[in-house]
Amino acid sequence: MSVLEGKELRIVGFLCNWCSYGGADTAGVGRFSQPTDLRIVRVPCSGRINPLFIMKALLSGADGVLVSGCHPRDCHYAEGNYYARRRLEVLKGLLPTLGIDPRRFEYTWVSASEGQRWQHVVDTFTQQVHTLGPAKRLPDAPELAALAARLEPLRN
Amino acid sequence: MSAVSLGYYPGCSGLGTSLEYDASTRAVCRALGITLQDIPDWTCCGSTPAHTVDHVLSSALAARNFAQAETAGIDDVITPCPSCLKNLRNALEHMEDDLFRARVDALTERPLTRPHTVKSVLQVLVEDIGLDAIKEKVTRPLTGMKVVPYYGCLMTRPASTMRFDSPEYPMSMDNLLAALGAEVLPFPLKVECCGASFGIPKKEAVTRLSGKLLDLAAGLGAHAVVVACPLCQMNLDLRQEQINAANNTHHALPVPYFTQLVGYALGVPEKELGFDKLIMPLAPAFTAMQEACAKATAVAEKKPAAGKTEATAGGAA
Amino acid sequence: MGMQKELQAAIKAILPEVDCVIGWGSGPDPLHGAPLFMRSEDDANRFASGFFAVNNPALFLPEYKGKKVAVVVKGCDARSVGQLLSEGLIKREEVSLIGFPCQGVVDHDKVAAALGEKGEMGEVTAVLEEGDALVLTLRGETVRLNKADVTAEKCMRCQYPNAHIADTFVGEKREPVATADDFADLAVFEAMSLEERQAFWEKEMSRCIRCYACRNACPLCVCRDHCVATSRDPSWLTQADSVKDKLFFQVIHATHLAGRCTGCGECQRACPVGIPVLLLKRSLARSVEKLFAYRAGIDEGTPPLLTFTLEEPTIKERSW
Amino acid sequence: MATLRYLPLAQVPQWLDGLAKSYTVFAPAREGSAVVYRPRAEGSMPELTARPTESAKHVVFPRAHELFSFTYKADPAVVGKRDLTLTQPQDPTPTVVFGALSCDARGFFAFDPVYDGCGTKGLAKDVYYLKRRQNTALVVLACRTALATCFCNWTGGSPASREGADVLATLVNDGLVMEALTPKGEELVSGLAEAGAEQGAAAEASHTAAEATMAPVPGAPLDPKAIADAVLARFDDATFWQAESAGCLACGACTYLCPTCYCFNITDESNGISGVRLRSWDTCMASLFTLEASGHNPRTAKANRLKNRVGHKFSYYPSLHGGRFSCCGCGRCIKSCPSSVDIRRIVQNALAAANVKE
Amino acid sequence: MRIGVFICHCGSNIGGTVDCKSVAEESYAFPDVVFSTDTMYACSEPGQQGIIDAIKEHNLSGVVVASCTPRMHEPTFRRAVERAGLNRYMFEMANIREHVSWIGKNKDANTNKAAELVRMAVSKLRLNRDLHSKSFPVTKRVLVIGGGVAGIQAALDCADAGLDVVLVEREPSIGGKMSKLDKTFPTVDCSSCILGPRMVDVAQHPNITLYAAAEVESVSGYVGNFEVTVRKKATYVDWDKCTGCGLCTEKCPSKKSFDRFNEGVGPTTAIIIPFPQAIPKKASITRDACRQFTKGKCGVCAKICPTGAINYEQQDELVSMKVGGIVAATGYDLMDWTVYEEYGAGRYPDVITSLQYERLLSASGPTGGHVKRPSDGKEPKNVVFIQCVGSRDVSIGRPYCSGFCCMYTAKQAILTKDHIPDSQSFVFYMDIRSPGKGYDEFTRRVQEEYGAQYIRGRVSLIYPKGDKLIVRGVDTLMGGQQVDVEADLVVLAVGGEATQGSPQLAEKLRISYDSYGFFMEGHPKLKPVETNTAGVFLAGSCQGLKDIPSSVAQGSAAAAKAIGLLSKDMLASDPQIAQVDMKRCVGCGKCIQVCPFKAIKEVDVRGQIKAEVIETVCQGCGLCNATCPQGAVQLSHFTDNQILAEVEALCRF
Repeated sequence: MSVLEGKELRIVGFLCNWCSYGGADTAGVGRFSQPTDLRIVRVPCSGRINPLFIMKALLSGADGVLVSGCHPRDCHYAEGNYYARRRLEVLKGLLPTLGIDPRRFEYTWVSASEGQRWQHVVDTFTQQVHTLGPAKRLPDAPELAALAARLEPLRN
Repeated sequence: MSAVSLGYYPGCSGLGTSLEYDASTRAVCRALGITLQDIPDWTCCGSTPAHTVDHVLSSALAARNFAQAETAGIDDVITPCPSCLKNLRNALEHMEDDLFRARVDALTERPLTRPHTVKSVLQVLVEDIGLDAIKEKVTRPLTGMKVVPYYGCLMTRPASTMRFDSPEYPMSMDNLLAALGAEVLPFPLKVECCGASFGIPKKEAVTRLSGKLLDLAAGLGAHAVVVACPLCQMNLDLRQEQINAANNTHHALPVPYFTQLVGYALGVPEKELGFDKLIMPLAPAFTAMQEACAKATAVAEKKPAAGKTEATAGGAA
Repeated sequence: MGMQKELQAAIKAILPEVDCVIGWGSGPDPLHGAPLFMRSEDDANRFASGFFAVNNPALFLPEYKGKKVAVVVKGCDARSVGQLLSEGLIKREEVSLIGFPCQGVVDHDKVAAALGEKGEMGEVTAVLEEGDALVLTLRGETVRLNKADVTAEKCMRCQYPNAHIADTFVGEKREPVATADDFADLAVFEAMSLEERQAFWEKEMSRCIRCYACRNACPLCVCRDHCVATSRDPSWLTQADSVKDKLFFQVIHATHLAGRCTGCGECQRACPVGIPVLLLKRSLARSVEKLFAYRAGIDEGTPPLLTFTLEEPTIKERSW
Repeated sequence: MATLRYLPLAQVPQWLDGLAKSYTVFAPAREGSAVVYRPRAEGSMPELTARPTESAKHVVFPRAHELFSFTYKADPAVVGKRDLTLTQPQDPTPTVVFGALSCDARGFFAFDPVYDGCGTKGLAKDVYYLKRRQNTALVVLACRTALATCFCNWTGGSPASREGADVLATLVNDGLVMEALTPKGEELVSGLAEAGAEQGAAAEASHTAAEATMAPVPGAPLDPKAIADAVLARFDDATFWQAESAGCLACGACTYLCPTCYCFNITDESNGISGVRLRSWDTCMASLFTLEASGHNPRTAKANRLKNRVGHKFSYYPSLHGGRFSCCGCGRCIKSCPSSVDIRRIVQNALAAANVKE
Repeated sequence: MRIGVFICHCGSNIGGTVDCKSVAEESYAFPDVVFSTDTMYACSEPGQQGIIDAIKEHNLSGVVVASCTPRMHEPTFRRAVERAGLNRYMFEMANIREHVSWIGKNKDANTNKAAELVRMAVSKLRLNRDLHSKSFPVTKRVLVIGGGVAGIQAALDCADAGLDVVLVEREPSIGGKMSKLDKTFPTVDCSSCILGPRMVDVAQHPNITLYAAAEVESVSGYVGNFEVTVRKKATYVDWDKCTGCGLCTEKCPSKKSFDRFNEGVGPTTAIIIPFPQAIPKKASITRDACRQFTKGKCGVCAKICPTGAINYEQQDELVSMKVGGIVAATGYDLMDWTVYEEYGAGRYPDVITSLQYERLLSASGPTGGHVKRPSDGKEPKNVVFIQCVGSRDVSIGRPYCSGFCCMYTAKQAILTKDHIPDSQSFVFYMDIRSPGKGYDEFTRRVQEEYGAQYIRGRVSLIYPKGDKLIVRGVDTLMGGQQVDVEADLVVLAVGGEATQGSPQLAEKLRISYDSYGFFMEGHPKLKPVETNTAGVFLAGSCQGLKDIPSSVAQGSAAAAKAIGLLSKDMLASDPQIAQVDMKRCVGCGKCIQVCPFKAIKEVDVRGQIKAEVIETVCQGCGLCNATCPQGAVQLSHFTDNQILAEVEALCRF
């Protein structure tokens, strides 16, 4: 029930506090309407984003993951986004080997003033993920899968 | 630049009011080693009358011409007329949107299968052939002829579509004419409106707007107003008498196409350039040019130290 | 064999200077070698190089930090040593390397497959190397195998058979088998669709027993006892017997090795249930080579993911 | 001796399909380069030539065993009140392992005393284990040869040992001679045709031939007490264990493939309001195995951990459980060790050291 | 843990498109939540009291508020939970306004999303721990970058408050744009009369160290203790010896140097004192124009200087210092208006900028205050002003209003009439924007009393006709009629842009800037002079174009912030920093390698190498955390487990 069945897909965003989270706020202040699929996890810096967070999300059932940080040269911590750029690019290259469509993961740079750009990014990425449809999920352990089934009625 | 082969779209005026533009374009291209291949069974570009009514329909007309070009194996097209150019480009731009393209495709028999480009003759001469290459081939320089280049409103605008030269103060035709040897006068109104669209419904707009152009050109002492657009040419040339009458002026400024002057300078015989189609005769311009030349030569001869001045002006029409 | 004697001589020569010399000895059956830690001439006499000297002795070096040790290295082992050095995980002055021209090592899975119905590897009682052939005795019969058919994949694409860093090099350097890595193995894998690849991992990982031999056999896994695989803080994995957790561990291992893995293949060899875990690291190595022109263990400098440049000409950032 | 029955090889899949109607059937399957016990796919022929890489213990003692699941549900009536619901997992279904090895069957003897109240009255019994143990029948496939890593004879076993098996199956020519050893076993094979006398003889001959391929026990006759003492005698000999563990990677392959290793960890895996309590395999070769809540760890070095593994199997366990080793000599720990650590050699070196010093 | 959840309606801001009540109900089922409610304005006094009361009544140990962005009210609510006795870090926010109610149209989807964001926040909060700040000493010195009117104000205010001030100015003199102005609106008083004394105050203040002809080379460190290096550019004049007598400028034979101070209206000498009131009043040599440098021989100034101050060998000099706070007041430049081809793109000498016109009007300018047009030195009669040149023009990427042009154009029209009584001014404008004390009255006066003719419309073309310029525009109030005005002089009210080098300085200061190069304030309303980098403040037009009163006000505001910051002897560090689990650290050194702040060092713990975080240096970026393979370094408040909990709260359902 969490995901609006058939309408929303599960998209997780990791945003740096200083630029992109601010950009998403700016988009909100500007009332730039966006699809509702995205859920944002706030982190201090894109350099904080361990690529494994993205893998964790993708392997745990996310249909898409979006990372956004400060533009190169603008990092609040001077260098975090440079490391992020390398690590995320390498991660993107690994996804096809795991059988995951690399279009399910994107990273980009949005500054705190770029509300409109943030809207565009969210629009574009959400559309991209919807084009791909729901991701195939890896099976949980049988006991966890059974648990999930048993708990289903409790959630409503 | 070696031999170039391009698709050619003459546009409707090329068959009627601007026969001389079409003829001189073909002649110039021939002289410069550009092979023009006419788009087979070309039709209206979808310009003014169509695009004010329906963008899809207008683009479909343009798209049909590209589809026709494909049948002849043509991808890259040139056209002399800036209005045609604008609409052909517009159509290609619009069709980058899949939805729009689908609506166009629904109207045409043959959807486009390949990417296309379209350029103006002016752009090809200036950018692809190059001024140096043209200069090298000049056999009859226009030394002494004072000209003002008049680009018209469309040649460089809208800037995002035409992507050619400065939208407000272009210099490409200035430079081209200078390369032919002419004395190019700075013409601040080079992209001002001539009133073309009002030619039928509001003639007084034409006489006012075009009149201002002619006044300034004459005021600058130009021998000719050189144009690149069939509509401009028609207003300034065909209607010059009407303008004179309305404004109480007495202009007799020839309004040749730039291709005609390029052709002349390259040594193309006048009859291939359609000089006779111009209402305001070009001959006085050549006369003025020769007089200026003669004067210059005389001055030069009086000053032996100045060395030899080249004066190889040819005959006038 | 000449090489064996020469190496033994080199080992004996260095023994007095070091705490021990790490190399190879014989294993529980004729097809298996085992790591050997030599402290005496007697130990050195048990040294056995050659086709069955598969283990990567670089694995043990960090354990000996603070002591001086010598290590006999194949070309691939030397790459691991090179990477450990460039990351400062071992000290150059504490390690002495004895290199030799490696002729390739065995792949036991290939031997097992080649034997097929003829018997199991554990039934082999004797092995003789005759030129390009291996002559095995089992169930009282002899079986000839073509060495090339049972050589490890990494050797088939080996660019560095001669230890590129060696304090002592025994024998003549040999020509490498390949001049560049064409990642042909990945091409084979990538012939599968994305869905098939996902199904592939699902199937392969389902038999993982989470013994972490892959991790512990990796010379560059530095976390050792503190791996996130089993820690609860941070808690990246559950203890559930799920493909998701098992595959995720492989992703963790691979990403931790991105730009560091030298492709020695020990992870895959160590896997008791034969899961092709090297593939993920190969994929990353290809990306790293393409993006940063970096080959771990060979190229000098900081591993690419621990540094950056202001402009990244090879990274085409997406134009949104 | 019970009636011998005969099952032509060609009919094995069909017979197993029949069993699958009343049992969950596990059988060896080849996957990649490994042979593992899998819930059998209908109609498939089990792998009968190569011996399984892993033991069959996970059938009775799953790698991660759900003990129960739990849910906290908010009570809307009382602020802050949570109702905890515990749910027991379903009882295990009757299960058959077809193609277990005799060492696998004997391996459970190391489990039984531990999970059955340590054989001592009044100590808790582990119902999770016992239910599965009782519900599982083992069809043992007699080994026809010994491998270089086999040493079941050290622990009182043999390639065709009947100990712990419910049925002993012996491959002869193109069929299996089946010998039911327990009522559970009898139930499985009762429908099969009786074996002929020559088939019985062939089975017997196979057993003898297999026995002949076993390497003899070193310093025969076997003296478990001497081994236990020799291993214990090395308890304080750090140098000994450092040398023995030098090549060890400290991974868990040996313990997880071992039919007798029974150690576990318990974790709650929860997400939000609900979760499961899991009992999962643990390995004494891992550092975390002995990490205490205080942060202290008595076994940080792999030498200590290897000492525990060998000591436990050959000394400490026997001292608690009637002298029996917690090792069945299957040799999987040697065969699959990435570093070829050989537990036999460690024991022998301990014996040798004992002889030298005494 | 006992968690309380508060769902804020924010009036109808959230409540309008999110069913807050049902989000609160759903939240009650989340783990460890023992209390949940919806509230109209969580940030209001009763809203905060409600949270405090609930903490006490239900013995809550953690609080989640779902409302606006944490960038807005996180500090507010942290203080509230602190007042109730909780540690301020036992608090999480779910942003259901900017990220939900304001951007999503579907109420069901919004409500669902809001509940999920609350679940994420609850999941993270369950792993939050009490965090405590450490304190560290501060350096009581302020760096002010830029010596325009805003920087001067900030420097003087800080210095008067007793702080040491270092003022760095790029040009050879302070004064900025204001020093170039003839008069100021709306009082039409003399610019240099009001600015001059302030400049002198700067020079004479014992607490101010002035570096003119200098730029900030690098900045490192952190709030309270920045390390700054300033590059003093070579002026080829030893300023310790120069007395500012001006003899050199009189004798300099190179007289065709571009006059920066006078905006290129007339040339100047190669060695200059920019203007008579310059502070410091010292000469400097323009290298490119100086014959000694271009031709290798001259040396007139060296010969003539009475104090021997000329030094052709002088090199740039780097000066390092420690400061506690930084005020950026770098101002603006006029945009390059020559992109406007229709205005001649610089081809017509009598089309000039407003700042050039100021110099023509100024009594201390090159024409001595006589308005003479550049082409022929004639006094213009018809002066046309064109507003919004480079402002409010999307077509050249300048959509913003420069804010001050309407006013200075009006002022210039008045001054034109004052200087040339028989002149006529025409002003082409888009809108007259004159909000400010006495501003609108001023723009009326110029029309009503001074007869300036205001034409509402844009100019499409300027072209020369004889010695006149024809300005063609449209009069939109006359039915869109085309108007041609014959002008003798055209003055373009050129808009401003962030001064050259702004992005580079922002990068050094680690502050953000917008796409036009203006520095980003911490919050558009509530933190107008603060930045997101603690200890760095903004004053004047570098933050966005503004007029003199606003610049001065901001200078004082920034100074107040800096004074407030440095009024304490010790600062509290942010406890959201990295921490090393010594037991799990294997000493591989990867964290040390990547730390941008050198905040991690190697330590020897009983013979083993371990990493240790220097608490006051760590800025909490978490790069080390993402780098450490075994996760032995964890960023407090953003630990792996906390982020994983958020991910799992989203994905495992």
